[in-house]
Parts: sequence; structure tokens; C-alpha cells
Amino acid sequence: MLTYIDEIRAASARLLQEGAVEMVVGFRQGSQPMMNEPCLIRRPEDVDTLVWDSHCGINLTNYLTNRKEKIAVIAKGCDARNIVTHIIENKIEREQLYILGVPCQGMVDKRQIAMRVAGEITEVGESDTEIRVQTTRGEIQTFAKAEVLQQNCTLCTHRNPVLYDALIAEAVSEQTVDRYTDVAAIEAMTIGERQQYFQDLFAPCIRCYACRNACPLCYCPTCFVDEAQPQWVGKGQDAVDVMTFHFLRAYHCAGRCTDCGACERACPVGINMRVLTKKLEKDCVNNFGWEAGLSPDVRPALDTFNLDDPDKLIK
Amino acid sequence: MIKKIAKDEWASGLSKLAKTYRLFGPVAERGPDGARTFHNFKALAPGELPDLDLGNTRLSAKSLVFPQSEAMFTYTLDEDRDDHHILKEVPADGMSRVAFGIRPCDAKALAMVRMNFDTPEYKDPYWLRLYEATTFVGLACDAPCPTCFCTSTECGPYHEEGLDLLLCAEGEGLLAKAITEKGERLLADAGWEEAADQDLGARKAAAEGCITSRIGTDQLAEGDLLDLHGADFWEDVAFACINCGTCTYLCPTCWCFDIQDEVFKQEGQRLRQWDSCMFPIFTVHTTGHNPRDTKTQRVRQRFMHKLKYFVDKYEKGIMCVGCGRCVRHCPVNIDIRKVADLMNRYTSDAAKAEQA
Amino acid sequence: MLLSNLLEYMGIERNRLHMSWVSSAEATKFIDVVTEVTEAVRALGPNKYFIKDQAKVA
Amino acid sequence: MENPYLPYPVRIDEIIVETEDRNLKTFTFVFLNPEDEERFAYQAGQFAELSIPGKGEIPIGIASSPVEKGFVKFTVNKAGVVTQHLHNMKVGDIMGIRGPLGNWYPWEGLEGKDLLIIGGGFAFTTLRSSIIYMLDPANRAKFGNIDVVYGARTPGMLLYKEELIEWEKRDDINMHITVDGTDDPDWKYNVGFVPPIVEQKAPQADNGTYAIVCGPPIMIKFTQPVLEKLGYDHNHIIMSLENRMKCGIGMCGRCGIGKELVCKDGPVFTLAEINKTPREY
Repeated sequence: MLTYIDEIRAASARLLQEGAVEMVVGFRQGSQPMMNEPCLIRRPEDVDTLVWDSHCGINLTNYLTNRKEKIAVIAKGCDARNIVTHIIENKIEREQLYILGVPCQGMVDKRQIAMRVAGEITEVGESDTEIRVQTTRGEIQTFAKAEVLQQNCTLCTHRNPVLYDALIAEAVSEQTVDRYTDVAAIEAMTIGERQQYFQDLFAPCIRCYACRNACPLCYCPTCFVDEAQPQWVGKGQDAVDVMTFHFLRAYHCAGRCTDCGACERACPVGINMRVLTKKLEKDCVNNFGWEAGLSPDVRPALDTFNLDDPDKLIK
Repeated sequence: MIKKIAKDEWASGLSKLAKTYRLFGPVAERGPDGARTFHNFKALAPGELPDLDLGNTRLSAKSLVFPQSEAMFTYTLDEDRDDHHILKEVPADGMSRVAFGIRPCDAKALAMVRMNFDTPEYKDPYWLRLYEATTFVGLACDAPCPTCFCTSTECGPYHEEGLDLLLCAEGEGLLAKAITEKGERLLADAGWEEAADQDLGARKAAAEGCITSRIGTDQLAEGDLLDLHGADFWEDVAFACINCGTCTYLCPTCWCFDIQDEVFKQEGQRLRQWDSCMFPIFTVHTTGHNPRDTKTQRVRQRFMHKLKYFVDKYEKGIMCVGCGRCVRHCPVNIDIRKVADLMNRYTSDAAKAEQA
Repeated sequence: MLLSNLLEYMGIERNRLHMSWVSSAEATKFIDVVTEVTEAVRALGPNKYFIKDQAKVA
Repeated sequence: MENPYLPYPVRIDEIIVETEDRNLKTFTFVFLNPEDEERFAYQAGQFAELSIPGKGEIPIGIASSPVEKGFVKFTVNKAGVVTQHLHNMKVGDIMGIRGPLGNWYPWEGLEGKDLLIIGGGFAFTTLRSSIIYMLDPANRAKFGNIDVVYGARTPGMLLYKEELIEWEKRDDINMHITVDGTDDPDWKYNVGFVPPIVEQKAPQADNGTYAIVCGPPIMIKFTQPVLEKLGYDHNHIIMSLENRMKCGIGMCGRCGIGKELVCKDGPVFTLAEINKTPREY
């Protein structure tokens, strides 16, 4: 994977030179260990600022919409699925994009590493299989990448982009995993335990809306929490208002969420709100055989009606 | 005057203080698996000790005097009551408070924010009451984080502005330096009276030496406000921004707020809560017109406010204490240190171009 | 269905949410549905969870 | 400690529908505690927060004049949550007023000067306050010539019609009322947008002439070059800005334009001052 960057730069330079695209959306080196910053490249001579490593977890789909230019975007498996959703939802036209697909073996969760080391991380290096960090206490520690991935990456079953104009490298093998063990664990709780679980889960929320804003699906011009007429939700820190926000935001992603992990990754207080969207995802798979963002040519489950759709709720 | 606090005296002093003060301090939050995740300021339960083994709290100490949601007034809409539709102040909690373990950067930030809430024309009673009721017990930083740049912001790991008492670790115990009368009173109230023959000068210098991250701000006051506002780098600075409120909510010097009414049946409250210039609705007019409609405008507002408008308005330096929270927790790695340097360099280049 | 599953998952009993199509011509069905809903909710008792009274401040 | 967020309780004493679209109403308020009226001492050009428990607060320019005693008046356009609710309230209802807030037109500096007052649409409220103040027998001698250009879309959209007609009849104020268009055959005043009427009717500026301009952004945009042509210095063009506000006392941070806060450092600025701030209003 560490060699991907050469091809990313070469392809980006080529596309810009040929005038096939006007800009490339990718990552540049961040100022923080284990953080890269989404960036926009317009000139072929700037492609060397692009980077690719295990710290490119941010979903780039957010940066493609409401633009006129023809855009090349560097897309992991999850980015590609969100691009597909955007195409289905008429947020962007397929023709406006040149997708440089990147087969992905998962992105590193910097919080997990931070929790496992003493002191502060000052430098990070990586090989194909390992992450090496140096701390303020001068220690060097090494982790197997597979052990410190974002949880959604460990459960990913579409690591290869489903839609692309060019693949940067050979496809990687897909994983076979049970994606829903955590959902099942919550389902197995009593109703009282579940109530407690969700109250505790959202207690640290500060309503910064980083989860919503990082999510490529959350593009409503005015989010329901920001509506004044009517005002659906209180604006304070009352636990019910906070939960209402998370519950409804998740529900708005029903049948659309690809579990790209952007919400959890962005959260400054480490809330795993993915347990809500994953429940919806699980129910979509089980009831409608639907997984979001696999093909721009298939209408989503919640957009179509089938006679054999389960309808236990409606009496 | 430095006092020594032995390990067992710490707990006994705190329990003495708990009789007359409400105690607050850093408490570790725990994730679903029980692992310690990060620290925040909380009211200490009886017998609970502040957890001083931390880098810094995830959220700044501003919530101690400026809670994220706060009731300002109550009222009734019940027309059978004589005082219907008339706002009544929420009675103030008059009890004295102690905030343990506040870092010098956060204490300085509160002293700066006071300029906003305590003006010749108006005084914000909510903010000022809590601020004045609180004794701020600082915790010096002997091991600053790599993102700390407090020495560039007229602050530092042993900076005393805004603190009543400064603590630093000494073996198993602590050293305490009283800075104000409030601090001396607290030492007496806690029974921490054993003098220590120590000087913090060397420790201060050592701690300052650990801070490697720096920003340049020397040119910011000189430059032209509108030039900087129109600088060409804002589009690039803002590109990655997702317009969440993380930076502003974590920031110790951000104070913007919203006022909202909430009614349950006939009983209402007027509440105020934190707000953020990063949110589009922050400035939107009733007509739908939004003076800061794009994210670039909003990102520019945040940095211009901290690094230029504030500088020009108060002539007391930048509105940033270098705590590094926004740098560490920005989901897309927008770094105020880079932006400050861009702004500073832009101003200095503009000045040079004019001379030439 | 996704909605009722998610609500139940978050701790709101399934029987608190009902959905039905009733035409204005279906008076008996309307009565049946209303009766069923009231009985189901009454059996669960008052809900204390996810209910906001006076806003709590923090 | 005095609480600057606490409104004075008031009772709605009178409600007048001002315009034919019924979207503008003038509310007259009387203070429940008479001593609050003295504490509310204001100047023409200031605003206040109208505070409706359960709904919130809105910043509105004060339409009554400091020389009018016993009440305060506000003309409110029905637009958002609070104003819609206010429009449904009745005489006798209780609510709150918080203020006076912001700065005012620089009356002391304007003494001895000729004044050109330009207003458009429902932004005429603090201008009414100003005109009443200047025309007061105790004050009229302090000012030179007063010219007023006031435009609305149609005759039915003009505010304070009876007063306008009264002022028309006076010889110590030159009224130039205009409408964008009308099919009323009895309309005997001007027809046309405000900027060209200003160009035709307004006096040339000299060192002793000032202009006060209040109106929608589009009117301001096209009036500014006309005033420049007439020789008005940017220091002599006085405007009142609007921005979204909450606290009204310079604390909540949202109405900032550069280092100025519209609520506290404004809303009245000279064009010269506005030129030094980012255009974020």
C-alpha cells in the first residue's frame, strides 16, 4: 500500500496535464501524527503534496459536491460507495468525476494507539503490516496494523472500490466477517439495559455536530436540529434532545449508510454512534437484502416497493 | 510563599474544603469497556479526588463559569397567575467553589474572556458570579503536549494570570504557591500550612524548555484588517473544514452563545447555550440572507476573530492561549498554528512590499 | 419497520409504536385500531424514558 | 448586580395595522412599572429587544421618539418565529422590552447641520423617531434644512401615512414621498425608486450637510453612488446596519463585522466606518 502514492501522483499529474480534470481531491500531509488533511490540487506540479498511508480515513465524498469543475477523486472502498449513493441521490453526476480507486486494507484508529501508549505520540512510521510510533517519553512502540484499525475497517466487506475509472493497484482480497456482533449484543439486552446503554453512550455528547458534518449523507441544506419553524429539538444539553438528534440523524441514514466510519472518527469525545446506523444496516440486509452504495443502477431499498417486502408494522 | 502538601494531607485538606466549598476538578471519563478515555471538569463527589494525572482536560475549563447550557430566567404562561409572562431571574447558587487542576492556559483564557463579559457598559451576571465565586487552583505543566504552544501566546506552563494558587507535583505530594489572597485563604482553609523551602523558577524554565511548538504573531497588530480579510489563502485553509463546532466548543477562549426559550406545559425557561461561528445558522437573517454563507467565510471569521479582530479591539495580543485542543481534535486537521503563521507572514510580506 | 426496530433497539417498547392505514370509510377498522393501540399502550404503563419535561441544563 | 438580560415587563396598549399587506403592525407598549420608563430613556436611532416569553427575543428599532412620553412604539414586520407570534397577540397582553440598546444617530454633532433623511420600506421606523424628535418645538431650531426622501413599493405600503401627510403640509421639512409604482389616479406624490428621487430632489452637499440612510440593501447599494455624486462625504453618510443578534449587549458574538459589534458599537455607523469593516451584514 505504501507504493500506492507513486501511482496516485502519476495519475493525478497525468489527468491534470491532459485537462481531463480541473482538480484532484486527495490528502496532504497533516500537521499531526496519524492525521492527513483533505486537500485540493489544481496544478500538475503540485501533485507531490499528495500523500497516501494508513491515516487517510476521512471520507472525501464530502468535498465533491456543489462544484462545477470536473474532479478526480481518490476513493477507497467506502468513499466509492458513498460516491455511488451521491450519484443515485442526484448530488453529483457520474460524468463530473474521475474516480481513482484505491483498494484499501483499512485505516488506522489513532485513538486506539493513543490509548495504548504512555505519553504523547510525536512521530509515526509504517510498513505494510506495522505501525511504529515514538512518544514524548522517547519510547518506540510497534503495533500490527490489523490490531489498530478503525473498527469499521476491521468489519469492511467492500475494501475494493465498487465504482472507478482507474484502479491504483491490484484489488485486495475481501474479508468474510460477522459485521453485527456488537448490534447483536445490544439486541440481546433487556429493554432497561438498552435504555441505560444509550443514555450512557450519548452522555458525553457536546452537540458539536462533527458526526453529522463529517457524514457524506448529511447534506440537507437545513438539518432538522437547526430548523426554527417548527423547532423539532431543544438546543440545549438535555439528554433527551441529544438522543433525539442522534436517533433521527441515524434514521435519516437508513438504507444509505455504508459504515464508512466518518461520524465516529470525527467525534471529539469518542462516541460510537455507529451502533445506531449499523442496526439499520443490519435490518436492511436481513429484510430487503440491501446494501447501500454498491451500484448506481439499482434503486435503494427504501425507494422501491416489492410485494414481498416485510410489513409486520403496518396493521 | 510555597507550601508543601503531603499525599495524605491532600485528601484530608480536600475533605475540609468540601464543607465550605463546592469542589470541581478533572475526572476521567470512561468508555463502554471501562477504559479511561479522557478527562473533563466535573463536580467532585464526596470523597472523590480530582485526577491530576492528565495531559489536559478534553474540554476546556470554561464550562466551570460558562456551562454549555444554563438557565437565565423562568416564567409562567399561566394567565391565572399574577406574574404570568414576566421573567424572573434564576436564583444564584451563592456557594464558593474551587476548581482544582486547571491548567495555566485555561486560567489565562478565562481572564481574557472576562473582557467580553465584564465591560464598562454591561456586566454578564451569570458568568461573573461563577467566576468570582471560584478559587482557581492551577496545575503547572511539567510535561506539556507536543501541540502546546503557550509560550508563544504570552502564557506558559507555569503562567500565573487568572490563578489563585498554583500546584506542581513534588514526589508523591504537591507544592502549592499562593498567588492571590483567595489562594492563601484556601491554603489556610485546607490546613496546608507547611512551608517548603523551594523556588519554582528552575522548574518553570525546564517546563518552558519542553515546549517546542511555536507560532509567530508579532506582525498581526500592524497589518490592515481588510487586506488580511481579503488574503488569498483562506480558500485553501478552509478546504478541508466540515464546519463542525469542535474547535469552538473545545476552545477555552471561545464564548459565543445562543439564547433560547423552552416551555414545558405552561412553565418556561430562557436558556443560553454555547454557539459556534462555524455553524451556518449562527448569522442567518430572518430573510434567509446570510452574511457568512460559505464555509470559507466562517473559517476566516474564526481565525480573524482570534488573531486579528481581538488583537485590534483590545490591544492585548491574540485570543488564543496555545492549549492546542483545536489542533488535536479537529476531525480534518486544520491547524491554527499554520494559519497564524500564514496570517503573520502575509502581513509582514505586505509591509515589505510597501517599503520596496 | 426499520423505524420500529430502531426504536425498540434504543429502548422504546415495540408496542408504543403503531402504524395503520385507515380509510375514512372504514369506521369499524378505525375503532379496532384505536382500541388495540390504547390497550397495548395501557398495558405497558406510562413511559419515563426518552421523555423530556423541563429542560435539564449542564 | 443588574441583569442586562432581564426585560422590563410591558403591556400592549395599541396595535395598528400599518400596511395593506397587513405584514407590518405598530405596537404601542406601556411599562407595567412606571419607573421602568425612566430607566428606558433612549435616543432616536436606538433599538430594543422585544421579548416574548416562550418564543424569544427580536431586536427592533424604536419607532417612538424620546419626546413622546408615556409609551414606546415599535413597528414590526411579520417574518420569523417571534414576530409571527407577536402579530397574533392582543391589546392587554404582557411581554417584555429590553433596552435601549446600541448607539444612536449622532444628534449632538448634527446640530446646526442640514439633514437629508432617506428611507425605504419598513426601515423607516427609527427615521420616524428622528423626524418627530427634530420637529419637536424644543429641538427644531437646532437643525438646519430637513429633507426626507421616503419610498415604498406602493402607497399602501407606506408607514405612518397620517404623519407623512401632516409633515407634507409643514414648511419646516421638505418631504419627498415616492412609490415604486401605483395605479391610484389620486396619488399626488412621486413615482420612482428612491435613488433617482434622491438625485432629483435632494440638496447638493456641503460641509454642513449630512445624510441618514435606512433601507433594504438594494436601495442602499444604488443610493450610495447618488449621494457621492451629490457631494456627500463618506463621513457624512450615516447608516443603520442590521445583523442577526441575540444578546444585544455585545456579548454573544454573532453580530460582529470585523472588530465592531453591530449591536453595541452600532447599529449606527458612518459609511466611512463601514468601509473599514468586512462586508458581513
